[in-house]
Amino acid sequence: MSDFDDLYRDIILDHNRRPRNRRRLPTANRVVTADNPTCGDNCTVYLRVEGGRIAEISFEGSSCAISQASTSIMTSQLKGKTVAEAEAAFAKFKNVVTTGRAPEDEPEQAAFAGVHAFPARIKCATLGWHAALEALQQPDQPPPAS
Amino acid sequence: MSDFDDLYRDIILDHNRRPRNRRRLPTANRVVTADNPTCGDNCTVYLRVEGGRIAEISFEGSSCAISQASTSIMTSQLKGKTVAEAEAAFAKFKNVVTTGRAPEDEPEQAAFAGVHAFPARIKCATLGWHAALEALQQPDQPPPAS
Amino acid sequence: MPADFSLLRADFPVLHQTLAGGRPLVYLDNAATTHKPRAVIDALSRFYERDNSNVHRGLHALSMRATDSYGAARARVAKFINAADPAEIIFTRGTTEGVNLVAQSWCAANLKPGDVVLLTEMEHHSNLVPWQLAAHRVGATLRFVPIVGDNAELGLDLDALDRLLTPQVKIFAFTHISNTLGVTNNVADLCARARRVGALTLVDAAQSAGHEPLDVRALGCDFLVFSGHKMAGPTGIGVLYGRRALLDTLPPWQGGGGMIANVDWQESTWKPAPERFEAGTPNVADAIGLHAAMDYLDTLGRPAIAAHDGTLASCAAVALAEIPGIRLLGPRPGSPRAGLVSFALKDAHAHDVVTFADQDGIALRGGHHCNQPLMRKLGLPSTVRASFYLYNTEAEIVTLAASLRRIQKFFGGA
Amino acid sequence: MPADFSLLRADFPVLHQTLAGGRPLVYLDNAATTHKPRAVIDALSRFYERDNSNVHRGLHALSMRATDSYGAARARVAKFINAADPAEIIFTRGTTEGVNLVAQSWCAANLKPGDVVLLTEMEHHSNLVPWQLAAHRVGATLRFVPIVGDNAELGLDLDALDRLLTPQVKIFAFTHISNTLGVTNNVADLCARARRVGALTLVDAAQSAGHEPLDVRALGCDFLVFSGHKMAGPTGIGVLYGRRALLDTLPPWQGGGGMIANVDWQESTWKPAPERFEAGTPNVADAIGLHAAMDYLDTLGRPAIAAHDGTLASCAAVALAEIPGIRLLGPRPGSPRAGLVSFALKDAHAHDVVTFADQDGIALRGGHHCNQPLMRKLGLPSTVRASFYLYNTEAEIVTLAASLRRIQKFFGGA
Ligand SMILES: Cc1ncc(COP(=O)(O)O)c(C=O)c1O
Ligand SMILES: Cc1ncc(COP(=O)(O)O)c(C=O)c1O
Repeated sequence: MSDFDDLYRDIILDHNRRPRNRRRLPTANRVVTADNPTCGDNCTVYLRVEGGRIAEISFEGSSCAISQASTSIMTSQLKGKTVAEAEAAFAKFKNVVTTGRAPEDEPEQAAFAGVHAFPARIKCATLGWHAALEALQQPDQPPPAS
Repeated sequence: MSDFDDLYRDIILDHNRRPRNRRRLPTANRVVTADNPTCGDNCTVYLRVEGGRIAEISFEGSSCAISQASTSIMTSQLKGKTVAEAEAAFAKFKNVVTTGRAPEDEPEQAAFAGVHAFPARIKCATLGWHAALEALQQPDQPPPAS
Repeated sequence: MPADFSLLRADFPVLHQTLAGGRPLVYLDNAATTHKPRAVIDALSRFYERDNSNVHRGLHALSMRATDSYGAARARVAKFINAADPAEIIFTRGTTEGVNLVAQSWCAANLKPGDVVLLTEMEHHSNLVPWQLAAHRVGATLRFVPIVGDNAELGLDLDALDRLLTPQVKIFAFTHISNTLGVTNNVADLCARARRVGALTLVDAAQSAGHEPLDVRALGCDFLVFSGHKMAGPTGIGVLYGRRALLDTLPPWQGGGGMIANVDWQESTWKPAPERFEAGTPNVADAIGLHAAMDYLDTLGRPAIAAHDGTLASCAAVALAEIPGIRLLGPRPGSPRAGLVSFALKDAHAHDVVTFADQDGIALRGGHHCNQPLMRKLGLPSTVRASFYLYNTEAEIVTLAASLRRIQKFFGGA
Repeated sequence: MPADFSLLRADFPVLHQTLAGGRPLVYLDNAATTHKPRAVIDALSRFYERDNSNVHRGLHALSMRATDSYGAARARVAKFINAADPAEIIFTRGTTEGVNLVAQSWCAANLKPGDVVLLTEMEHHSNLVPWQLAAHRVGATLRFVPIVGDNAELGLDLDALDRLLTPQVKIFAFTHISNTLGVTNNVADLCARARRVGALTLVDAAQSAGHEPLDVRALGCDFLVFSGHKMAGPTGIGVLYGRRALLDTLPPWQGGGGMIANVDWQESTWKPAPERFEAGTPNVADAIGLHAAMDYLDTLGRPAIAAHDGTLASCAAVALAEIPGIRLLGPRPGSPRAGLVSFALKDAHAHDVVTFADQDGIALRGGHHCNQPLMRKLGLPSTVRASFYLYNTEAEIVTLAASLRRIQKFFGGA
């Protein structure tokens, strides 16, 4: 089960069981829901962008361990970042999950290196990232209705 | 080429080269065109029915040797027949082309026994017959426009 | 005498492989597609090696052989489902195309604004989306027979069905066996109820055609559709059965070679069914492969296959019910069920379960099973499905149950 | 180096048979369907024996393999016709289904009463009847680019084309190679003319895809369709190419599993192309078989195949022109022609010719070749067609010519 153990590292299992920033964000000025039509999973990302920076970020949605964990880790990584920095972080992450090459300076991203052996799961690992990046492109919105 | 010689008996080649009753019938009171959509062939049969009998019969159309010959022979066989007699003759002919069993009393029909070895050609052999039998079921019509 | 099913595995080459890690393949994804016996694979090769030719329009030796074989496959399907006439059998790519054909051709000719198309809440997207497209086009309405019962025993609400069956209902399309729940509907009864209000019926037999005997005349349905690949046949071939009198009233759906009587520049006329609905060169080889599949199934006997698959599914339901944190859908463990089990684990998402089981060599399916609105109603994002066919064994259920226990521990633990 | 084509016959099992009467098979019905090399037949068996599974939705080993193979087949098609993106490749049952898909989906979204669909007089029923159905539905008009020239050298009237290309023309659909005449149209030129008035183009490449190189970007077409079975591939699979930007604007045609983004009871949303246009379980095995066929053709090299087929057809035209009472259609004997010869004998109807030739082991096609209105215009009830592919030889043409002479004598004699 080496591939498998590689896929589900402790750090992923931990973020799956106790996802960080998993909540609705009433003060968000950007909200995007990304769907994975292949499986029906979805992920809603809430952002509050202030002065070109991600002031606050959270997520909701139902999805698998890979997706939950990657979105959880993403929220902790993107907080405080500019748009350009977020895009760079995503580019790095995409590289990890498609090539399997783990960056030494990013242990949390490196945990996802095993995904590349499971091509059908790459979409799971990037679902939340896609939602966040799309939200960053949008104009400010009124806060989400409760 | 025994099957083949059996298919194209002299009598068939003769009727193909010199079809009998191949003309328009201006006095017809029944006209039916039968098509073979598979190949684009067609056959128009003209009948003048008087007192329940086929007083006159002719045909036109473009089709293969089997079809030309069987229609030619049909016209000579059906002339003077009642509807019931024509139906009986067709039943006999259909039996010849589907079973290959040649009736001794009908040398002209017997010539078509070879058709049964070429199932795709059975439609050719019966095209004119179908038109004639359909025409017999119809009410009288005005003579065909010239 | 029904065959000893465990001996049949020798007929299926795909089963005799070991996967990465040296584990034997435990294939439990039969509701998605089944494997093919040697007899079917060989029928395809044989056609291409001996008789390959186009059909219908040919008069040479190979073309006549191909035409005869294609016609024989059609006649075999008619016999397989007891249709009155081979002309009632239209070859399609699969279940989905069959539903689309009826939804587009029949609805265009018969559906008016205000008319109702009745479906059920347990339909596969393939028996739902085509009706959405067709109904929207003419301004007709879709209604749904609800599912009732607690989560462990879901079924159609027959009282609601009778209330929904108003004279506005022009057609009632429903599945024989739900691919998500494993529930079997009483087709003959549902057809009889529809007939009382003059509604036509279409039966989605995708999950039943390869498992149990079907008799369209006894069922009393107007249309019935299924897929070859879910019944030991090749991909790319399926069947639409339609009552002869009905088919002859339908306009064509696709135009092209083979379906025309006469073509002029601006207008054309059509051949009768089945040709009218088979435009272009048909999938000759796979129709012949399907013929071989039907022969294979009927040599075993469909009643024996149904008993085998149902028994395995019931065993699986009983074994799985013991696993902590599992939620089983469909008939209660212990009651009869079609050949599949659908379930959710409390701590593991369906995708993670399938990936884990795959590492144990077990092929499962996880997701919405093309049944998104139903999943939403059940409050489940997705389920895991184990589905059985004639080559599965009780030993494989033991392997499955052990794997699921480890999964539950892996994701639930700590 | 192009292979020695006579050695290739060993790759095609079907050619190595003797027919009733002990005659070897001389297969000259390649425009109807071609034979399949061992590599294609084996690719089908191998898929069913190793990787068989449903695609798209699966996460287990077999399903991932099947999904990868199906995706690789799509990418291979893109490369085969130099499409910019595999998403521009939609798998269909064949040419006919591809035309119907565009005619129904594109026309429903874009055609208004008074708009014109432009075709040519040399279209196969499969590139004519779908447009009749679609145009009638919206009240659009069909117009036809006429064929001019004497019977021995027929071609499109390009002056008439330019007159017909008014701004009302919304789409121009035409064949690359006529299956009845053997005429090759200059696709790039026709597309450029259409583009000048803003009309889209659909190219029917049924007769060219297996014979010569195709480059959709160099040709400048918007849609292009072809059939696997006419290019050494299996039956039941074909291709619709569509420009990406265009495909993404089209509504779906068939609904069902695999093509949806989100399904609700009353409404659904769609995935982008290609999935949007591939509802239901696709014909996975035959897409993989088509992949093997493309590899086979490109190992030989399509320029070499085109030269081989064209040379054989030219030789046949020259040889047949000598036969008393023959009337040859298409390019003059001696001019370049695509790989087929169509002709009529004065005293023998096409069906009788085909039946006679069949007794000599020669497979020909006789009839209207799905081109009824053209045959009417030419004043011919039917023609006989000999069509060539990579495994045909000059010796077979000698056999053909001898047989035709005997036929002419048999029916013309006395
Ligand atoms: C020019 C042309 N277009 C279309 C078709 C239809 O192809 P298919 O029957 O494979 O759909 C054919 C062949 O029959 C053809 O020759
Ligand atoms: C109940 C049911 N209906 C329809 C379908 C669609 O069948 P296909 O994808 O073969 O067209 C399936 C399987 O996917 C099914 O399980």
